[in-house]
Formats: sequence, structure tokens, C-alpha cells
Amino acid sequence: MTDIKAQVDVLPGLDPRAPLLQINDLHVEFRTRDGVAKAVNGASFWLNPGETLAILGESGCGKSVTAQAIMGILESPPGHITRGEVRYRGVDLLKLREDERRRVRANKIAMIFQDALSALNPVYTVGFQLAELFRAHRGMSRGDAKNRAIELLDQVHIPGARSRVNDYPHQFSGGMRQRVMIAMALALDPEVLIADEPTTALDVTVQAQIMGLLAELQRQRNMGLILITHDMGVVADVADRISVMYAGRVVEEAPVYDIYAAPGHPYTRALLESIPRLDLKGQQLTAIRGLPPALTDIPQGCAFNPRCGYAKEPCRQDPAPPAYAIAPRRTARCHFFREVLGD
Amino acid sequence: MFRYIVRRLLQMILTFFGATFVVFALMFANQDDPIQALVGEKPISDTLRAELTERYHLDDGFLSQYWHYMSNLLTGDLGDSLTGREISEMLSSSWPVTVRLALMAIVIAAVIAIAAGVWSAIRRGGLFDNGTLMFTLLLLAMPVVVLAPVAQWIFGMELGWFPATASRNATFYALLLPAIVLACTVVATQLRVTRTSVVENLRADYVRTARAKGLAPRRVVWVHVLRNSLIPVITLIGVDLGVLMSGAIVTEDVFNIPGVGSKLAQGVRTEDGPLVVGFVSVLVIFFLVMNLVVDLLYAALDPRIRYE
Amino acid sequence: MLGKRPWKMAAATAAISLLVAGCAGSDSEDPALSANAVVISIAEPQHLLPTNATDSSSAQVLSSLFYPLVSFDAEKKPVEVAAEKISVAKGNKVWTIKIKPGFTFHNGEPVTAQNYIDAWNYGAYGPNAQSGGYFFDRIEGYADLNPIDPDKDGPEKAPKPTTNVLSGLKKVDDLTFTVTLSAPFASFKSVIAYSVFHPLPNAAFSSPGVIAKGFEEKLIGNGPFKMKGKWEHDDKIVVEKYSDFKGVVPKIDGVTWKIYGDQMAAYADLVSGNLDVQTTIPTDALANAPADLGERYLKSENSVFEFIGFPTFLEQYKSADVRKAISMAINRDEIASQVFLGSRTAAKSFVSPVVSGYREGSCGEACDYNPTKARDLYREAKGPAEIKITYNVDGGHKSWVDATCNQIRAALQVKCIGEQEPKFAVMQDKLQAKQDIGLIRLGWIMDYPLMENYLNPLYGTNGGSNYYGWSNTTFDSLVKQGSQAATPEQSIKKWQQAENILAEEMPVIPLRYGQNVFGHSERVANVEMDLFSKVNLYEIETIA
Amino acid sequence: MSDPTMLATVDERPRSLAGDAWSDLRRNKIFWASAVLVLVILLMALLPSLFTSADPTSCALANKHKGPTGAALFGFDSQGCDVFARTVYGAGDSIQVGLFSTLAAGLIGLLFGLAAGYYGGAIDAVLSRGIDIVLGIPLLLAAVILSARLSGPGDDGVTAVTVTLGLLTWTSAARVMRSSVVAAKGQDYVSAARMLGAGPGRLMFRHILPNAIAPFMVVLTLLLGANIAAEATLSYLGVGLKGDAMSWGLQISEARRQARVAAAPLVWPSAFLAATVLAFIMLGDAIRDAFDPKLR
Repeated sequence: MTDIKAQVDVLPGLDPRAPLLQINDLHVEFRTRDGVAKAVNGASFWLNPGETLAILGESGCGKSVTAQAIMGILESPPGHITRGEVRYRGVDLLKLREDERRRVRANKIAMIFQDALSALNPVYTVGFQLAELFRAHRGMSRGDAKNRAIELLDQVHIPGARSRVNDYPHQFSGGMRQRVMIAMALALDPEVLIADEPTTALDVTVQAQIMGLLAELQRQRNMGLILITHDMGVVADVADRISVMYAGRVVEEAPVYDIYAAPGHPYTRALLESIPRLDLKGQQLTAIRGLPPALTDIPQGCAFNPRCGYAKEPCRQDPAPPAYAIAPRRTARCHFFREVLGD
Repeated sequence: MFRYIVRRLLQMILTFFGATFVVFALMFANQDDPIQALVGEKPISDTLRAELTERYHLDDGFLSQYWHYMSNLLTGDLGDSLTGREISEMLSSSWPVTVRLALMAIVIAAVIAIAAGVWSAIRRGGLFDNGTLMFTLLLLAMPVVVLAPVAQWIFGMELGWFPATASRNATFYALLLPAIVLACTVVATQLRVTRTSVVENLRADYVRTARAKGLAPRRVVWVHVLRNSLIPVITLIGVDLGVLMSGAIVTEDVFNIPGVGSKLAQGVRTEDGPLVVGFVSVLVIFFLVMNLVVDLLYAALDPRIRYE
Repeated sequence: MLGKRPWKMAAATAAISLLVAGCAGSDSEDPALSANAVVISIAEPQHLLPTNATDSSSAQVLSSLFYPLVSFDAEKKPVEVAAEKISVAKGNKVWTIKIKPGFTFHNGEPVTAQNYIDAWNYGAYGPNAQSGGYFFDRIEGYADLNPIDPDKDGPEKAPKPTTNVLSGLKKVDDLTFTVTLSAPFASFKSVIAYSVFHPLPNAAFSSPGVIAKGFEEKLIGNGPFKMKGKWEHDDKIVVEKYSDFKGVVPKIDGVTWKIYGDQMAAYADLVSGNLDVQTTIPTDALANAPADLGERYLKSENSVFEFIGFPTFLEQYKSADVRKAISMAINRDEIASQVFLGSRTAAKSFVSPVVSGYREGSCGEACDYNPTKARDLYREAKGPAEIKITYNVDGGHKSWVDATCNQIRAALQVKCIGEQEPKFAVMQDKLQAKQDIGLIRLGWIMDYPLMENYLNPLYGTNGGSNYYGWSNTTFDSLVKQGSQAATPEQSIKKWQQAENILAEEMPVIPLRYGQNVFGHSERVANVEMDLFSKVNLYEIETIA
Repeated sequence: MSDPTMLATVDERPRSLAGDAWSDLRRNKIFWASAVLVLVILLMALLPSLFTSADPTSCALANKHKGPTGAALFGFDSQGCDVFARTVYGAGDSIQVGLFSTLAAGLIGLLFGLAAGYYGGAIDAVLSRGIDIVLGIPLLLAAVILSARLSGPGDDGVTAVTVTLGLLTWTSAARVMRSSVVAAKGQDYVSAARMLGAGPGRLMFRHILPNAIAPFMVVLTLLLGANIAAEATLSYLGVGLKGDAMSWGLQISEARRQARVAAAPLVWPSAFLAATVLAFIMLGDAIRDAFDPKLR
């Protein structure tokens, strides 16, 4: 087997100067027996090498679906990408054939999942599952692949990697399992890593270790990292920029310090107000009232309007608010961003 | 693991006695007039009846007959059938062909069931899926009493692709048609169970991971999904192999294979207690070993299952 | 753990099992020994020792291994074969049998009178439990070898026999012996044609009166063929020409008796050319047989007689008119042609056409299909509102019983159902317990071609197969007079008188006569079957 | 729907699993098709005279193997009986045997498999070896004995055949159930439920069973078809239905003898049998899908 990495590099239209990853107007819907659920409705964002972009939002806002659409692992049916582009170095991945697409996965763009126990195949050793990558993508021999697997386990700081390589996922602790997941994602030196809630299932101390590990590996390799989370606390420490998603749209995008300083969208503001902060000790936390809309039934106009304190008549009318450039490198989809920024 | 196997082997001994006891009791309950059953419709003289009754202890009570049988069995003597043949000899002559037939049938069935089951699980609701559903239904609706003679007629007699009958020393090729017929009797259930199990596993998170790893769909399904889906299938295959050993009466009749099934049926019909109990005893041992193998296979398939 | 690579394991297991399955099959596909041998189908014989072999499959095999004392000519008259001369003293009691000289058993032993006497004594001796033992019951001394159980099924056991030799058998010289009967019997010569009367070599006995272990597996006879190898149970019995045979030499060099558990399987082999002769083409195949076999589909008469019996303990059938009405409601010809597709013929007498003395239509109008008369007669005689015909389900009787019931239902306008019992033995038990099992289906195959062999066992008060308990003293005495008459012709007269009583009383409904329905491959010619459903091995030949 | 309050009320209304399943099923075409088919078959089994006015027992050899006529849609069989009438009347005994034997087998298999898989250890050993013994009993032997014990003279053997099949065919269902339970037992939600104080009964029936039942249901729906067909095999072996019973199995078993001459008497009951099995499988699949929380 020839080196697949080389083949990926000669993808037609590949432009090394183009942005590492650029998502434009991505639409994803799920066609189910209960109707069409519009999971992603025009998400757009970009990612540069070495940068960490956090995608933030409540469950069901379309973050994970977006990530899966980028990876091309959307369950289809029922999931369908109806519109938009996913450009990697200028190449629209959505236009590639499935076999070309597959070579991009793990090689260029890799992903780690929330629940490492169920995300790892219970009946194979972690060594097998790691080595499999080298065997499938690099055509390595069994022995070489295994040695690489051990190296990887070492790199993610799993003690006794050489002996543990033959263990099964259920024999690892939660944190160790997530390290295995990370090792697996980084095996082929991808340029983009998508981490979908990588620490949600872990306890707090382990969370910090895993985030530290991710940051360390990202620095070493100059990867672009997309961190999908609903946890604003995690974001603040590691992210460069933040995209806030609501009902399948990116409602605000901004550098992390700007957002923390002054959110430009009422939803972002509400999210920030719902995190406990040491400096505001004693104050009551504000929960966001109401529930996110059902994806089969997204409100007209701004999808957030039924829950929004700023909402006025224009918010309830189509079209939805455009992405207002509210500052350099900053957009927000709110007709009243000035008022929000002002508060 | 070793202790587990030893324990299972000990259980086997108990089960073996249980099974012989149950079958012996059933045969005893079934006993009407084995001597008449033997000669058919011809009249029997009193002396002949008296002599045979004494020779085979037919007048004794149940426990005494059972005791008599078991004490012989423990010395390795399976006894004589009511037709005067040694049961050990009957066993050794009918056993090999049945084992070969059942193994062939189960391999054919399992290969088809797993391949088609996985394929239709992937293409759920597609043409292939609905096609196999219809086909398995057809097989189910066709009892083996129809299937076997029709297959023999079409493929053996009309087309001449296979020999019309087999025999005890039949070649692989001669056994192929009966094996396919037998496979048809079990393939439907195996296929549906494979399909269901694969469908469930296709939704598992590790499948998403495997796809994110850029693995070819073939590898995702056949390496990652299948092994996780096999436990119920293996279970069924184990049971089916047992059923094929003893329950192939019709197929063995149609293709003239003097195997375990037809000998057993003959024994039941002629109320030949020693014959039936002898054959069933060996069958039960076979089932027990089979189950042990299946249980060990569970552990081999799924490392989370451990036996202590 | 069992291993890290279950896939390879599974693949290997599959490969090995297929390999095992394939390799274990030794090659025995070609059962023919040489170009001039034939393959004939049989079922697994129950026994091969002549005195214990009473089923038709063993009779077939024995016909190749043994040379009978007597066989039958075209007129069904007994003629000497292995015997040189069989003569009887006046009074029909003492028979002298002289056998042909120069014959040897397959092991080289000369055949002597003593070989016959030893074999017959063994067969007649009760404790040997030989199923053909009853054939010797006409010979003097049989009772001493088979003491009667004083209380039948009671706790008391029959006493041990005092001797194990028949007092009626006397050796005269090496080639001659006499048989003394306990009562005169003019047709005894016909009886000894049966295979239980074959001789056994000295090698058969490990000690006097004890058959050597394994002898039955590798039988030694005095016939035109000897066994090649052992009896391969459930598979085949191969016989080849015995070069020192002094009798009529068959045209073929050998026979493979191929054993089938199911006759349909044999038929499949016949049609696809793996079998030369099938002696009984099963009813299920009859519809296709003319097309499949063409001129190789043959029929010949045999002794099978099928009928329905009326258990005498059932009050509702006490009236002979009821019995006749039911008989008249049955359209025998339609069933013979539609259900049996011409493989049987309608029976309108109480004995088979194959015996001398048979008269066509001796049953009279009671055996003619006449639904209107049947209904009138049935109403007059107040027949029961529901008729049940019980049959054993393992014999393939369902089709004709159902058809018969449909005819009865249509003609008599009563309910009629076919009641299944799993086995014949269960029917017998219920008869003995006098349960209401309705009409019962029965059949009979003769042991020797005499009217007496139908009349006595089926209708005689003590007849072995008179399961319905009919009894008529006049009838009994007429049969007995016939048996003891001076000449066969006089016997027949008496027996016909007895049959007339049956026609009046209608203890059973005659239904059908059987036929040999057989077929052969294109490899063989001159295939004939005799009255006893055996292939004539002296006539059959192979064609290139 | 732009009114926020309404949105909230719709979303907050508690919905039961059964309610969900029903609303799901209502819109499922396959469910309706199979349900209607099952109803028709059941109706045919209960009231055959609704479907044909012909008398299935009036047969005349003169009609043997005659082709279809206006009155006898499917022609005549080898006894000269109306094939359509016999097929319609055959539904009764066939469905009775198939349904009840499968229910019995399902119940036994469920309990055995659940208990063996859940408790493990000694109970598993005893139950599993019990299954082995049952597997060892030849079907024919059991059928012979039960048909002798359970069906007296004049009986049609339906009870005996049902009991025989019910008592002997549960083994594969039990073993499949056991293995799914073993797998489900290890899942986190079961431990969670146990820690919340759920008793064994609740654990087994509320938590483990719904997650372990899918392969079992598949085996069972197929068993229904297999048992209806197995009745034909029992008839072949001479221990099936008898007397005036009328079933598809009997018809198939009889008609196969003449299949090369007249196919119709074999094809029609087989087709009805296949349609019945299909209907039950589809119905089973639809209901299972609707109730399976993992599929929502």
C-alpha cells in the first residue's frame, strides 16, 4: 500500500495557503418518521493551524452534528447535508468521493468523542484499535503498527504502555480511556482535531489533566483544534476563539477575551450568566428561561426570540438576523447587538 | 478458566445421568408392545413373546430396568438393540455421517446467514433486505417434508447436478445437497437474528469512532460490528447444530442417509428402549460439549465475559 | 482466552470441518462389482438367519444366498429345486425329502440332510426366539419345543422345553431325511418353499444348537451367490457368484442389495440410474413412474390381500347386512385407479387370485359398488350414524382411508372419519382391550400359495391374524377337512365351500389385491418378480 | 408555531412509552398492513365460513386434481376436495397450533433465559443443563408419547401437537434470551437501577428485559412460522393432527406426495402459511421498533 498521506496532498485544488478549515453555510437535516429536523441551519466558521476554536451551545444545538458533518460520518439516512461547504485547504470535502473523503479522515481531520467507553470497541484491545489505523492508512506490518501504538500510548502518558497495549477498553479507567481516544485521534498526525465534549464524562481533576494533555499535544503539532463543549469554564482556559451555536446556527463568533468581556448576542450573555463565578459570589445564578426549540419546529425569525429578553417584533419575522460584523473578527446574529454589547 | 471448564465437565456427568433418566422414563412410558412393533403385522407365537420379554427384561419394573441399563453402561456396554445389533456398533456406524452432514449444513447455513444478514442490516429496507426477508419466509413456509423431496427431484433427478441419494460412506459431494436442504431449515432464523443484532450494533458509538478513523465501510462492518453482533448468532448456531444432529430425520430419510436421526426415529417407532436411550445419551454428551464450546466462544468473542 | 484472532479461528474451524466432512467420505459410489452385476433395492433386513428372517427384504437377500428345496412353476405348483425328490407316504403324514448330491456350502462343506435337520431344529426351538419358528408347527414334536404358557399373560411362566430336537425329523442317509407331521397335510410340499426351511452349514454353529457369533453378519448358504464382505448394516449387502454352484446358474455375476430407509429415495436413485431394480415403487411416485420409466415400469401379481375387518365385540356391526351395506358403499375400482393409480386391483373374493382355488367374484354382489342399494340396506339394518376406520399411520394408509371414508359418507350419508393410531401394535392392544376402535384396516401376505394360508390365519377361530374375533365352527371344520384331504384338488373343494360361508357372513370387507409394482434401469433386462415379491435372480441379465 | 407558551406546553406534557409507541405505530404503514393481515387470518381461523360457502369435507375422487372452477377457486386436491375451502378451514387448526405453541415456548424460554442469564451461577448451571436435557429429547419421542397421552380416540390431536411443540421448541429462544440478558446485565443503567434499590423482579422485567428482548422476539416470530410448518413434519412422522383436523401442515404434507403432478394443492396452503408468518414478523418488527427506546 502506498503512502496515503501523499495521495491526500495531491487532492485536486488543494491550496496550502488557503485556510486550514472553513465551514460555509452548512445545512444538515434529519429526515425521520416524525418529520424533518433541521439540526444545522447555515453554520459558518473557520479554523487556522495552531488555533483552538470552541463551539459552544446547549445540547441539541447542532454542535455534534456539525462536527460529524465535517468528519463525514453523519448517519445517513436519516442525516442529510442539504447545503454548504466544508473546505479543507480550499478543497470542498463535501464534493469528494467517499473513498477520497475517507483518506482525509484521521489523516487530516480527526475526532475524539465524549464517552470513550462506548466509543471504543469493547471486543478489541486498545493496541489493535490503534494499530488498525497504521495498518489501514499506512499499510504497516502488524509488528510495526503495534510499536507505533505503544509509542502513542506513551505520548498520551499512559503508564506501562507496552503491557497495557494488550488490554481491553473496559480494563482502563475513564481518564485513561480518553487518553487512548486522544492517542487514536492523533495517530496519523492530523492537522485538525475535533474534540466533541472530551471531558464531560470525566471527573474534574481528570478533566484538567485531559485538557492539559490536549493543549500540550496541540502545541507540539501546531494542530487546529475544534473543541465542542457546553462548558464555558473549560473554554476560557484553552480556546482562542468561540463560536456560539443555537438551534443549528452560529449566533456569535468572537475571540475568547472579547466574548467574556462583552457578549454580543443575548444567548451568549445568558450562557455566561449561567456559569458560577468566584468574583460574583453570593449572587444568584440566572438560568435561561424556557427550553431550546424542537428542531422539527424552529421559530420564525431569530430562533432564540421566544426565550430572549431583547426580542422585539423584527426578531419574530423572517428572515433570521444576518451575521452582523460587530467588531473586527467578530460577528453576531442579533438585530439588537448594540444594546446587548452595551449592557 | 481451567476451574470453570472442570466444573462444567462435572456438571456434564450429572446432566448426562439426568438425561438418560428422563429419556429412559419417556421410553418406558411409551412402551406398548415392542415385540409386536418389531415384527409388524405378523402374529407372534407365545413362546417367542415370552422368550424376547425375558431376554430384554421387558417385564421388569422401571427402576429395575433403568438400573440394569445403567450398570451395563458404566462398564462400557451400551447393550443390544431389540433387533439384536450391538448399540455401540450402530452408533459408530451412524454417527460419522451425521456429524459430517450436520457440520456441512451448519457451515453453509452460518456463512449464508451471516453474509446475507450483515448485508441486509447495512441496506436496511433496501431491495436486498426485503428480498432476503421474502426468501427466508419462503424457506420457513416450506416444511422440510416438502423441501427435501423437491430439492432431490429438481437438483438430483431433473438437473442431475447432485447424486439423488447419499449413503453412509457418501462423498462430500453426495452430501452437499442434503446439507443444503438442512441448512435451509436453520438459515432463516440465523439470518434474521444476525440482521437484528447487526442493526443494533450499527448504532453503537464505536461504529462512529471506526468511521471517524477513516476505515473502509467493509472493515467497519466485518471487523468492528460483526464481532460484537455474533453472540446471539453463535448461541443459535450451537443449538441448531444439536438439532441437526438428532432432528434430520426427514432429510436423512429422503436422501437415504442412515444417520443418527433416522436410527433414533426407527428406535422410537419400534419402542426400542436401549437403542433410543443409547443414542440420546451420546447426543446429550454432544450437546453438552457443544454448549461448553459456545460458552467459551462467548468469552473469546467478548473479553468482558469472564468465567471463574 | 481462546486466542486473539477469532476470525482466523472461525475460518480454520470452518475449513477443518468441511475438510473432515469431505475427507471422511471414502469412495464407495460405485456399488456394482463388475459390469455384469446388478443393484437391487431392499430395506434393512431385520435378520438374515433363515429361521429368523420373515420380512420381505431378508427373503430377497436369502434368495441369492440359498437354493430352496422347492419353488413354484408357472401354475403355482411346487417343483423340486435343491431337492431331488419329495415323496409322501399314504395318509399325507410322512414326507421323504431327498436332496440333490454334489452341492456344497460357500465354505466348501457338502450339503447334507443333517444340515437341514439342524437348521430346522434350531428354528423350531422356542427359547431361540426365531420369528419363523411357527412354520415348523406342523412337524411332529413342535409342541415339546414350545410349551404353552398355562395362563397366557399371567404370572406363571411357560415351562422350559424338555428337548431341542423335533421328533418328526429323521435322517435316513446323508442326502435323505423324513418329516413326520403331527396331522395329515396334503400340501406340505408348498410350505417348505419358504426361506425358513433353508439348511445351515456346520460352520453356523459354535456348538450344537448355538449359532456362532457373527454368523449372521457373514452368512454361508448353499445358493448361487456368496456374500462378499460383511453385512453392511443400513448400507448394502454385496453377493457375488459362487463358482462351485451346481444348480441353475444365474446370468449375472453378482448382486448389490442396496439398503434404503425410504422407498422414495430408492425411486430417486432408480430414475437417476444409480439403481437397477426397485422392487416396490412407492405410491407417491406412481403418478410419475410411467413417464419417468416408460417400458421399464412393470407390474406382476403378488399375494397381498387388503381388507377391512369388523371387530365382533362392536354391537353396531353385528348385522351382516350392515357389513354388506358398507361394503357396497365402497367403489373399489375408483380407489384402485385414482388413489393407487392402477397399482392394485379391486378385490371381490376372500383369497388372493394367486392361489389355486381362487374364484373371481366369490364375494357376490356385496363387493359390487352400488350406493343406492347400500343406503337402503344400511337404513333397513339400522347401521350406526358414525363410522370410524382405524389405521396405523406408519403404513401410508391415509390416502385410501380418506377416500374410502369420502365414498362411504357420500353413499350412506353418515359421518365417516379415518382414525389414526401410531402403530399396528397399538391397534392390536385396543382390540384386545375391546375398545371402540371402529373398523380396522388389515392386510395379509401369504407364506405359501394355498387357499388355506388365507382362510385359516385370517378367518379361523384360532387364526393368528384373526384380530376381529370372528368365529364360525362350520367354517373351521371345512378348512380343517380341506387341509387333511387326500389330494390338493380335494382340499380346494372343501376350502371353496368354506369361502362361501365368508360371502354370506361378510366378516371382513375385501378391498384390494396387491401387485408387484416395480421398475428397472436401462442396464438390465428380463426383470421378473414372483408371487412372494422377490426378483427372479435366475432370469435377470445385464445389457451392454 | 410562534407562540412560546404553546411550545412549552407541548414539550412539557409527559409522554409515556406506550403513548409514544402508539403515536409512532399509527403512522407506520407496515404496521397497518400487517395488522390488517393478521386480523384477516385470525378471522379466517375463527369464522372460516365467512370466506367460503363450500364444504371442505365434501370430496369426490371424480374431481381429483381438477383445475380451478368458479366455485373452487384453487381447484381440487388428490382426494377431490376443494383446495380453497380446505385452505380457509385449515387456518383454524394451524393458527391454533402455531400461536399457542409459540406463546408457550416463548413464555418458558423467556423465564428460563431471563432467570439463567440474570442470576448466573448455580441457577444458570441448573437451568442451562435443563435446556440441554430438553434438547436431547427427540421431538419424535415426545410427540409419540404426548399424542398417546393427550389425544384419546376421536380427538383431532391439536392439543397434543400444540403441547409437544410448545414443550420442545423453547430451547433456542431460552438460550438466545439468556445470552442477551448476560450482555444487558453488565450495562451501566442496570447497575444504576440496582443502586437505586430496584429489586430483582423490577430489574429483570423493567430494565434488562426491554433491552434484551430484540433477538428473542425475532426468534419467536420466526418460531411461529416454524411451528406452523413443523406440524406438517409431525404429520409426516405420523404423530401430527389426525381425525377430522384440517390444517395447512396436513395439506402440505399430503399434497407434497403429488407435487410433481398437481402443484396447486401444495402451493396454496404454503402461500397462506408464508403470508401468515410474514404478517406476524412484520407486526412484531413494527411493534418492537416502536417500543425500542434506543430507536427513538
